[in-house]
Amino acid sequence: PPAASAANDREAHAQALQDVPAAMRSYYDGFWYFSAVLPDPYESWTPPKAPVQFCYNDSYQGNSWRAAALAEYQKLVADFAKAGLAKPNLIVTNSNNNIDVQLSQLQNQIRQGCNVILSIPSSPTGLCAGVQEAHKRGVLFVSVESPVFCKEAINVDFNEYYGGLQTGRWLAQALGGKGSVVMLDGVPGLAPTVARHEAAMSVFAQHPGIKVVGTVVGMWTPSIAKSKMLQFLATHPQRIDGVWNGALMGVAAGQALSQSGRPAARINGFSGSCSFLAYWKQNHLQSLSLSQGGAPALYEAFLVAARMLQGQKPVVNTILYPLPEITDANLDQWYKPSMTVQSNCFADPPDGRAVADSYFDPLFKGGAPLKVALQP
Amino acid sequence: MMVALRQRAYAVPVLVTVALLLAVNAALNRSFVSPDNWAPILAGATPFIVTALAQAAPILAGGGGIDLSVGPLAGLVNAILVAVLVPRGLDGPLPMIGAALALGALSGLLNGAIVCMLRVQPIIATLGSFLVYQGLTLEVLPTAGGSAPAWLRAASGRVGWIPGPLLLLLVLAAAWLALGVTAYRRNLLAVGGDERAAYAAGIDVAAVRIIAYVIAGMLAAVAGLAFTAVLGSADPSVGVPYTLTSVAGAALGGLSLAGGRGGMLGAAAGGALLFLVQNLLTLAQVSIFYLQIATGLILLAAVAINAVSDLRRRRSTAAA
Amino acid sequence: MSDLAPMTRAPGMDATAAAAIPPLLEARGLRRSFGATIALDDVSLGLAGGEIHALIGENGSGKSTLIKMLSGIVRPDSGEIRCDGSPVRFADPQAARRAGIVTCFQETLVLEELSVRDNIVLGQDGVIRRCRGPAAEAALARAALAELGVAIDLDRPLGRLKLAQRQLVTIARALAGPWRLLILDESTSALDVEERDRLFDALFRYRAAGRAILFVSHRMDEIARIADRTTVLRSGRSVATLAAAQADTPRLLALMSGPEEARAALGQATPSPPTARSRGVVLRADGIVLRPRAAPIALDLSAGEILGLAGLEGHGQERFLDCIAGLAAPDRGTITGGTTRVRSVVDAARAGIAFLPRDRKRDGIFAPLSVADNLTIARLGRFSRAGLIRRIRRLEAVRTAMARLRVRARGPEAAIDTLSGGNQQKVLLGRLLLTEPRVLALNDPMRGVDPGAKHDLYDELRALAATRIAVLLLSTELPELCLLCDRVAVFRDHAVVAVLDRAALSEPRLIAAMFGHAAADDRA
Amino acid sequence: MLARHLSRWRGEGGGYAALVLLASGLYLGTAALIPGYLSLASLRSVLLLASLLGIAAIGQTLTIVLGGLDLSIPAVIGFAEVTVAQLYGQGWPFAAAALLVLAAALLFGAMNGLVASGLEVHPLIVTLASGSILLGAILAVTHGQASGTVPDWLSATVSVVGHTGPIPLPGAVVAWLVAAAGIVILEHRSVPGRWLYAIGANASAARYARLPLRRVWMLAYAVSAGFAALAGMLLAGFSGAADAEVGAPYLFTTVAAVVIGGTPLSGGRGGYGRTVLGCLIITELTTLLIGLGLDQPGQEIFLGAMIVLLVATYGRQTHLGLRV
Ligand SMILES: Nc1ncnc2c1ncn2[C@@H]1O[C@H](COP(=O)(O)OP(=O)(O)OP(=O)(O)O)[C@@H](O)[C@H]1O
Ligand SMILES: Nc1ncnc2c1ncn2[C@@H]1O[C@H](COP(=O)(O)OP(=O)(O)OP(=O)(O)O)[C@@H](O)[C@H]1O
Ligand SMILES: [Mg+2]
Ligand SMILES: [Mg+2]
Repeated sequence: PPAASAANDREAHAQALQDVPAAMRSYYDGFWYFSAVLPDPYESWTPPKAPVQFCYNDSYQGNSWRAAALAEYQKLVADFAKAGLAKPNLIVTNSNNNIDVQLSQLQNQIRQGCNVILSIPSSPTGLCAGVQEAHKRGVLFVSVESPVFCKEAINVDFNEYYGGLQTGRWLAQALGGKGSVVMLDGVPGLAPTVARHEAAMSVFAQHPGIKVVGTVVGMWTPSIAKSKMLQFLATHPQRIDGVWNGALMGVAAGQALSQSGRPAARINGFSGSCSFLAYWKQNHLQSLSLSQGGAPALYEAFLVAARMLQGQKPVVNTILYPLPEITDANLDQWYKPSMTVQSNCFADPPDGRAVADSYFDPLFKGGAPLKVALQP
Repeated sequence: MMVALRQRAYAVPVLVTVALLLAVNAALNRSFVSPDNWAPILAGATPFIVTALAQAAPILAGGGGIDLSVGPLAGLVNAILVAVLVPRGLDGPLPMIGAALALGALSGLLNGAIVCMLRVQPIIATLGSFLVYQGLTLEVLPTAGGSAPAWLRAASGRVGWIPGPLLLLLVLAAAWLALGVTAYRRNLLAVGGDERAAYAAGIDVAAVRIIAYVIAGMLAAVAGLAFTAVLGSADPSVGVPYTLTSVAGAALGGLSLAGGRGGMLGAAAGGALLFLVQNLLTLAQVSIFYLQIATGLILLAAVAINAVSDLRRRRSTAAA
Repeated sequence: MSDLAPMTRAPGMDATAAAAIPPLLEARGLRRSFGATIALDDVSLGLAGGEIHALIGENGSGKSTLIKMLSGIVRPDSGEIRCDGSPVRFADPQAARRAGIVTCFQETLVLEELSVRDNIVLGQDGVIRRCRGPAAEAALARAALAELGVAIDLDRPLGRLKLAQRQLVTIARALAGPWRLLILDESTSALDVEERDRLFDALFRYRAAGRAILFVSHRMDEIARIADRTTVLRSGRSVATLAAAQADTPRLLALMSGPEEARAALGQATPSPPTARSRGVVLRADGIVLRPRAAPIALDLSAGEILGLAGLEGHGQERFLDCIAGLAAPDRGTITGGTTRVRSVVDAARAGIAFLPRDRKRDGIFAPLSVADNLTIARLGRFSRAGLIRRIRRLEAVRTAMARLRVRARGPEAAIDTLSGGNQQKVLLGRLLLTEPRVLALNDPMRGVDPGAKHDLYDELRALAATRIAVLLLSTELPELCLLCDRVAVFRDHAVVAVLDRAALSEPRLIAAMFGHAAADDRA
Repeated sequence: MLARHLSRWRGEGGGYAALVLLASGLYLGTAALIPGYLSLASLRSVLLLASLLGIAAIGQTLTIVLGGLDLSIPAVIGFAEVTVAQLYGQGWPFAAAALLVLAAALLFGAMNGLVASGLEVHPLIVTLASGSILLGAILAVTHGQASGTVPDWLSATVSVVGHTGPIPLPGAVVAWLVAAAGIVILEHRSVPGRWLYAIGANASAARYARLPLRRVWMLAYAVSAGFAALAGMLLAGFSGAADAEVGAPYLFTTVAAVVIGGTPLSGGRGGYGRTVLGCLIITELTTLLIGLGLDQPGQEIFLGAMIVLLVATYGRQTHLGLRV
């Protein structure tokens, strides 16, 4: 079901989408399952003078994805500082997934004089009080790969729903439109889990031959995914033809199947983790993965913020882009021999970007071009 | 008067620590003390304080008393308010506060009955409700969303000239003081101190304990209301982390986890302490990689101070 | 004060009138088992207003279980309890209390964190409803304590009180509400003679006022002194109820344990043969000052000697014993065991001093563990190789110890808490002996032990002394001190005011010394 | 003789017999409900998952018998998993990495025991704090970028299809059963084992009996951390990835396994034999709920209700009246 707040804003959503160039609207497909696209809240915002204070309001720092994102941010700010555009210090907070703490940290950052806050909120709604305050005080708030429902924020993301469609379509096609599929979900209650799942389900619903035999909640954690998958297989003797993987759990699913003595099934990747690529390569699988590394995610969000600092205005509050696809054909461009099944990295796009910088041009109006050429 | 002071002696270390942290916070960031910021700061501290208060009641009641369901219950209340009541137009203060408190009381009654009537160990009984509430929350609210009514959101700011969260804390303090006039608080400490002695003296141990769980449930529900006010929406993952912080807060507040010693003042201070530590570490821009270490160390230091002062107190008792 | 009014209907009723109406409380055919243990088999008992009714029996004969039944704590499996002639079922202690039955249980059940006042008024209120304000509560508590002739600071937390004071507080708690029947389960065991006499005075007053008292004690002298009637329990059965005239001690002992063992128990009346004191000093306390301005204490203990420590509660004898055991440090002075200077528990262990704490349940036994574990826990190294216990060896040692100490238990594997108090005490003594001590420091070891078991323990102590073990025996029972000790040091105001040796030892002299009379001439 | 053995099978936390009955009943009941569950593959899956939980729960049992609790187990698991994978990935010999991890864990655990017994602070709070410090330290060292590899034989040890010599069970399961037997024997027959029970039963009496309280506390928590580290290393082989949070699911499940086994939190009673059955019961129960096709909320609701119901049927505390 659509998120409650998105439903309220459905009309506004449809209205705002009119401002998105028609050719790019497919990347916004089904996004209202997740959140609403709204007009640019920073329409009348005057960018602060350089040097700008950049801040990072993070919700967790315990994995390599987040670490890569932070490192990318630090590098970009350093580049900006060298050009005299930013203060050299990046103010960083981490709330350990406690949304109340993150909110108070956000409010603190506003008080500390941050001009641009990039944030990965642990809840799409929990920061809204702070986001409103930021907006009121002329602070630019940009969410990174976790859009918030608040009208006052700029969201930069790939479309989770669109990612679910991409992977779901591949799996349906790889199975020839028939067979039994297990859904392997991330953390329940989080919007990306729901959006990805719903999108993939909507694809499978179009294939009468595909039977979804169950959902396993793997929490985006390999050890949990493998345990749950083993328990699932222990109680489901029927043949499993495909596993739809909602990110990070593909290897766990494959190992669980083979260790339970089951024939191999088709499994998609979602995030382009090195681990999955190595597994893919070693076992000569046929698969498809998206690439969703932390560094590119932060780069795209920073790029949007940088454009806005130059006075460019986004056409809507939510900037979405498609994720690059890793396929059997281009796997070798992504895979590196150093990757192993135990690797904990993400395969970054060869040029460090999810999409070409020019992808965003149609989504912005006015303003000046960037003063420095950004390099991821 | 002296007795009243002595009864609160257990809370002195934590109160001193809180005062110290307030001073450091204020020194690091002037705006911390500006009246404009009282409401948001208090709003941030409220969930910590209220959940620690909730945890305090079953801990004081002894017999291994603990309520692991405090966090998930607060989350469930948040979900039910926003995803069930608001869409049905029941978004006035009366239905929302009433429903939250009723839910909390019901949960406490259940937990209490399982502990006292079925005689299941509290940690396992409330682990059961922990899981059940977590599941129910997802059932009610599959993903974050919704919005709280305007009056509730406004309450996290100012009510008249007084910060809403402060008003809430004052109401809770008044309620606890009122309980002190009745026999309940003494009964609670007696049951927690030695359940056999309390039972033999004719105290209805089960009733006292069940009420402690009801208090915990209702305070957890109040925390749920507070989340809703601060977040302005509902989020199924918001409550769970507060179970551990509530236990930590109560322990920091000088409550004996064996029961029978301590009180709500300490628990509130313990909760505030946890908030201030996080706030301080953020303000001080402690590298995020060291944040968790610092939190753990401060926690250890605080309990150590408590323990040492407590050992000293007990030594002097023994010598007398 | 009005709260202390009796609930009796006809105060001052005489005995013949009492016989005509149903007894205040009556138990008929009570039975109760705990798992395999039958605690009560068939117990009947009648309690009338205006009488002090004694209940005696060996350890484990079911006295406390019966009392818990009358107080609403344990439910009978069968049988019935009648109150004023009509059957009652007390759901909980509160219900018994409402019927006018108040109880001091064998264990001193107090709340250490609460004040004396709170401890005394405990249980009078509802779960939430509070009957009186703080001032009225204080008045009530003060009045209840005054009944016992004591004044304790009402704001003091109980944790700061000595065992005897705690015991008095629990009695005051029982007296504080309206009541008709007062049950005292070994409540005198922690009191000294003075406190006990004041309690007895109060009991006599209550008897005169027509209230009933059920009194449990293992001290036959107390029974003889105050009981109007005595009921004897044996193995969970009530075997007889005797009026004071018929209840001479030999007869009671015979009823308690069967004639055979009673004779043995009476045998204790022969005092220990005097020990030669020339066999070498094993423990020397020199210039010990227990608190500022108290006179220094000098005592020597010879191998094979039994030295008694006596005194009114709180006069320093207990602290002295703690100092010997290395648990406390004196203000000044030295304690030397053999050649070791004792400053800590570790020193005491090295000096071969073994200590038996007073509170068996709190500081002695390991409750669900077996007799074997309880006996050997402090010396497991003796029965183990490479950290692994050699079971056969240990079992042999346990069997030997159990036989020697005459421990009555289902076997070495029986859980210690299924044993009677006296037998638990024997196990604890056995634990100390396994450490092969040179000095035994015993804090009131016979507390709550029945006469038969006491007799066993007396024999054991004498046998130990004969093997050159020196014994320091702190006791509140004067006959025991007279019976066992070679010498008794009497404490008053944290100093030794008299050391009575065998020849000078008698109860009147002990009492005189304890109260500070005759101090001068008896000082050693 | 027989009677004595039978009487050991009863007991306060519910009889062993009830537990065995429940564990096997759950297995057969699930098999009746779900065709195919009776296969060797399914049994091995359940045993493997139970063994991971079981190894993590060894320390939880010992510390609970001692009258404490160890909430740092998840952190130690995460620490061991990340460290061993990282070091091995950097080219250390596996044995060296494992020994280092084990030594660090033992030291960490001993510190827990020392602080908790020295300050007389409830171990719940001590281990909560120390766990947070340990997890923080991993973050500080790896900057969130932990990665590494494990040797193939380690993965085989925790692979459902793994064999241990001729035994058709993965090494982790065999190791668990051996460790369980060892622990049960040591609980009853070793000197520190009996001290553990005595101190848990009555700390005050233990002090008077001059038992080495502090050493036993340190030992119990060191052993706890040691086995948590072992579980962490096995999890490194199991999941492949290095993830400091990998221990998170073992926070409450280890406590639940102990209590479902009938070991009361008050200390001095119960033992690891019960926990073994508790682990089997929990694993079977969660498998059953997955097998029934319940969604995640449904699984949580049922699991919570079942835990309470189970403990309420056989693991009830005695009536207060019988403890006065
Ligand atoms: N809660 C209980 N569980 C198991 N056995 C019990 C329980 N209470 C009492 N018993 C057993 O019942 C018997 C009677 O015990 P009780 O305490 O009534 O004896 P007693 O006459 O008061 O002994 P003492 O003189 O030592 O106080 C004993 O064997 C005792 O071990
Ligand atoms: N007040 C009491 N004093 C002593 N023992 C009690 C008391 N109340 C109950 N018990 C004992 O505790 C055990 C369980 O009692 P209780 O009736 O409360 O349990 P229950 O399982 O709820 O019973 P039921 O299933 O019949 O409702 C019984 O052995 C009973 O004798
Ligand atoms: Mg019942
Ligand atoms: Mg008794």
